[in-house]
Amino acid sequence: MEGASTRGVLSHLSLLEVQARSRKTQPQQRSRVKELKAEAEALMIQRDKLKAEIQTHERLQKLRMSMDKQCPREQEEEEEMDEDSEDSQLLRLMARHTHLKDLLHAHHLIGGYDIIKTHQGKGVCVSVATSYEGVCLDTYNLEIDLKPKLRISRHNVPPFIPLNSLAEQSNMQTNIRAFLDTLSRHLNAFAGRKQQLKLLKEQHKSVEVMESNVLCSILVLMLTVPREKTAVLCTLDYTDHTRCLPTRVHFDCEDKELPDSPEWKKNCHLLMETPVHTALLTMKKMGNIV
Amino acid sequence: MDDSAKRLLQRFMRRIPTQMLKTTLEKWSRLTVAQQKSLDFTQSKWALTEALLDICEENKWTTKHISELEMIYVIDNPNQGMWHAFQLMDPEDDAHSVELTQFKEQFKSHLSELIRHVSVKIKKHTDEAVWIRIAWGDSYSRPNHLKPTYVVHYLQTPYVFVTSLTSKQKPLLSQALVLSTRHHAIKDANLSGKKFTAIRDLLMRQYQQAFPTKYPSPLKEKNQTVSNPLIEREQAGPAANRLQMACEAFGDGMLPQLQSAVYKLETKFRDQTNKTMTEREESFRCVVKFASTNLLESLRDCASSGIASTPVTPLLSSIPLKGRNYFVITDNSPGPSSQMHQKTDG
Amino acid sequence: MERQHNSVVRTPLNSVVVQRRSKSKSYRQSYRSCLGAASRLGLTPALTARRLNTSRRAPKSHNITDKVDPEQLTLLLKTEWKLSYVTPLYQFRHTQLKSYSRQLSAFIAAEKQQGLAVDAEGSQSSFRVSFSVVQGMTETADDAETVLIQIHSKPMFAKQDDPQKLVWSGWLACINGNPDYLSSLSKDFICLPLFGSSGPEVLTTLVKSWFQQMFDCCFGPLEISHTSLQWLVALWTNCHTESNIQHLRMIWTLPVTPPLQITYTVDAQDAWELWSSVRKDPEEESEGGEEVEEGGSIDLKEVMRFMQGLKNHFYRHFRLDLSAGSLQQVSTALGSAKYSGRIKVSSDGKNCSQSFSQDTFLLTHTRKDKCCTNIFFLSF
Amino acid sequence: MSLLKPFSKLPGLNTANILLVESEEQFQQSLADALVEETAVTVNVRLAKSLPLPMENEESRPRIDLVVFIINLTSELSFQSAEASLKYLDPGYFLGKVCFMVTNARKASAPTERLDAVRKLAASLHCPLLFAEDQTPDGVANATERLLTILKVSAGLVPMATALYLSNLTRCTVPPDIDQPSFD
Repeated sequence: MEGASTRGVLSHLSLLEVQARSRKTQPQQRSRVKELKAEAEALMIQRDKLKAEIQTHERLQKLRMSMDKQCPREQEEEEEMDEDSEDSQLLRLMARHTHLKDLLHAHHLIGGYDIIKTHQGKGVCVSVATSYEGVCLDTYNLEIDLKPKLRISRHNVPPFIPLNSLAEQSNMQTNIRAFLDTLSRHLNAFAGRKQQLKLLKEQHKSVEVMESNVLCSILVLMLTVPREKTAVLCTLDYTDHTRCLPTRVHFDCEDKELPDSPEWKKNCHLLMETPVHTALLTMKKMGNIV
Repeated sequence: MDDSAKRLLQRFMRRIPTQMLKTTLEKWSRLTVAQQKSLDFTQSKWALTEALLDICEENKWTTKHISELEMIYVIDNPNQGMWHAFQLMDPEDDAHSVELTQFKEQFKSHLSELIRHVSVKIKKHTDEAVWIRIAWGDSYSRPNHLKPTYVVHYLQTPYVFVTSLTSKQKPLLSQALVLSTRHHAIKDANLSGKKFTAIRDLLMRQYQQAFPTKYPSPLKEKNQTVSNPLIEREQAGPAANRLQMACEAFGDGMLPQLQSAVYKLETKFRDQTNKTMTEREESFRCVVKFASTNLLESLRDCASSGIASTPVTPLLSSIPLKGRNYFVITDNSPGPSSQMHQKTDG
Repeated sequence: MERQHNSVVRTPLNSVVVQRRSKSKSYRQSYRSCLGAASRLGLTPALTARRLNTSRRAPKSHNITDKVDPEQLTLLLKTEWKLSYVTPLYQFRHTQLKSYSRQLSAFIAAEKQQGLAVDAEGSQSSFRVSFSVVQGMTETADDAETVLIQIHSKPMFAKQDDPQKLVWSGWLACINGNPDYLSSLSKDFICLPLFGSSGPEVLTTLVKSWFQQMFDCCFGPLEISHTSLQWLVALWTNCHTESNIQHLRMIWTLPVTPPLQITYTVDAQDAWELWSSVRKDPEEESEGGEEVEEGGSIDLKEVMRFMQGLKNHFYRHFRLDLSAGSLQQVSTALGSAKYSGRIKVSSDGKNCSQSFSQDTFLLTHTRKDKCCTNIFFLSF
Repeated sequence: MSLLKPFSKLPGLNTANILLVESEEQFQQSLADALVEETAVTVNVRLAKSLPLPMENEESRPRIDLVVFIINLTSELSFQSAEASLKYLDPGYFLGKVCFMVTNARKASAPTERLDAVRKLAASLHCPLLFAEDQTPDGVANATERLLTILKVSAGLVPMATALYLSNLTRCTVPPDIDQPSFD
């Protein structure tokens, strides 16, 4: 008690008094313990809850794993059902739910394209199928490296489809789906135009194809008016390469008034709105061309 | 009929095999039925030439008409001479809307601005190819029809195929092409060969490529020969795998008949068993040429039979992938872990 | 093997037919065994008396121009020769060359007139054949002197006074012949086992059939084996310091469909540096107790190491194993050799020379300044 | 490394199983087609490019009675591949259940050294060395005949004969002078 010798007896006494007073508050402390105990209990309950949640999650995970692995063999899974069937059924449902959600997400990401992993997961191969009027046409493939960044390593898209500039424009790195969608539109439109040209050549022997190109973006046809036997040069411009229909239709004829006639104006609309081979069929039926 | 027309016809007759003469003349469609009948194709070439010369004389046909005939023959038989591929670069916005008549006019006018004496003939083939025949002269001499340059271009594509072009004519043609196709530049595509169809198909991707799919590949089905149940191939799996990889690298089915590929290697000699050479500063210079009647099919067979290891080295798969058959290979950096790097020659 | 030959010699003279047949057969056997071909029978070890060397003397300075007329030598250079082997010639005399010239001319003329052989080149014109001896194209005393045959003719549309042109040439040689074998032959036989020809095939066939009729001998194609070609690759490269080989070119064929041909051309200096890096240490060599000669000897192992080095470099780039294919042709500025048995020795100087032999095939090359010749021994 | 063992499985009734190993996979097919024509016994043929054999076939693979290494003498790779495959065989096989078959030995492009190397290899392993002609039907028939003879013995189908006994009679020997240079 160093303090006592230096500060004096009185101060020491008062110190003792304070100490004695404080000893009286102990019953209050006891209630504090109770409080803490309750808290601990609450925490324990929470822990058990979480534990149960983890367990559920783990089981869910396990179920998901097996689900991912043997997707097509669902019956087998049902056989290994646990005893507490209600619980496991719920779990199963939950697992299935997450599984479907993931699938949906993946499907959404790739936009419904046929896609598979290559090179042990270092790349993917995307197939873009084309069709026209319900007829399946060529399928195009892209092999894409995933790392360090997306890069088209190999493909069989014809060189007149500007693949690289499409990839750049649609921001392939961040939005592969937008890129694939644009590409698919280009390819489908090209396949459609090509198919139209093929059908036109097959179905309309009397129509002469004066000009076309590999992209099928320009079509010049020689049509003949039945009675007068005048020749009409019909130019179809497909400036929008993502569409199968022309953006401009133009007629050239010796008879300068013919393109302005109501009949041919109607033909012009027809060609703008329907595929060329069907439009020509209609025109033939109407007696506008041979 | 002037002398040059005569010589052109004589040269044409020397080049064309007799059995092709009849169909070519028919396609030319300048001879009347009577004239056509008067020609006896069993005669000697010399006699046929004389007869044709007479007909030409009669009709006062000039080099213009004869070069037409030559062009028909060349279009039908393009696999002659040495073809080189060029690639158009940086298209302008309207490059996609260039159409034939516009291209024809532009090309002719651009070329004749660059050189006074030049004769250009442009013809579109049935497969959408635009064929251009250029007879070059210079500022003092008339176009020489005996040594024409042939150029093939598919509108809207970046590729141009050229045969018999001298280095003097190259800049002229390049400029005319760049301007008339609405591009900014043109470069050598490092692909050349005797077979025009091969280099065209390779660049235009007009051959069957194989891609990995999740469906049973037609490759496997094709190779499932009905075999005796007593015979079993132990390594059928790896063999199928090799075939798949070979097809993915070089293509499936019939492949473009590319006949050669050349690699100029200037890389360090690295061999663990040879310290002296590995430590040598300079690179080991060598030239490797692969040649075959169908190079891609040969290489595919190499890979599928295991002579070449799979996966196929990028050096070889670059031939179809990049559409090139000339490569200069140098080491990326002098460091020990430097990667092989492909560099185009200038 | 000697016993075999002796038995042939001892065959009674009255059974000529038998003697002939057995002679040519045993000769072939002996020759085949010289080529190491008899060992291909695999299970008959008794026949494999002779084998290829695994080590050779290094190129030795040798002045062949001292022995051989340079003018005659130039006739042998820069031409691609198609090689054949020949069985010993019966009753061939170096003194009768003039008469042989006349006889062969007459023979060719007669054959041509029969219309058996079709040759656009001067079927009307007469052929002038000349036999000559190339003095000094031998290595040992037992070797018979080399015989050069030239056929001159006038082109079909040539004028009367135009000079006759050389249309065909060929030679028969024996250099460094095996003395055991040579001495086992009867005196009536002259051994000139290597035949080189250059010119229209029709004339080659005629010359061969004349020899067959006159000297009762046989001809057969002589291919250059894979190993011999590899030897040449090394020997030529080894020569680079003395005479620039400009490049080392090897052509491989791979057995795929369609066949793939690979031409591998290596810069001369780089090839030489690789070669010297695979040569074994001279000291190491002497430790092994081998003869220490100036220049040392070249070991087959070194050749194989060199080839392996070249193949490894190739594999590192193309991942394609050249071992799966076969070496078809090798060439440098000094000459070329093909698997099909065609060889050519080119040179940049006047003093280059070459000689050929039965077991040893000597390709020689002379340096302009020193006028010395390197002789490469290469056995088939 | 999985060794192929000669006695790890039970033999089949009147059955002989042969394994043809050839890196080029050319000749083995025609040989196999000819081998299975045999009517006296059932011959199962397994084809391989090289050894070791894949593990997944372990179950279905019958007991192999004879291993044949086919070596094309014109190809260096063919020899190297066969040499590398040898170490995947159980030593028990070398008691008469391995043989070497060489093709293209008559071609001039085949270097003699390679044949010597094959002979040394066969001799050192006490195996027979057969020569075959792969281009002609006759050659294939001949080779088949010879293989069948050995196969029947090694499969234990010939009374009074064992593989070891036969291989003692047929094994390749090397001439004593094989390494002697001829001259120089």
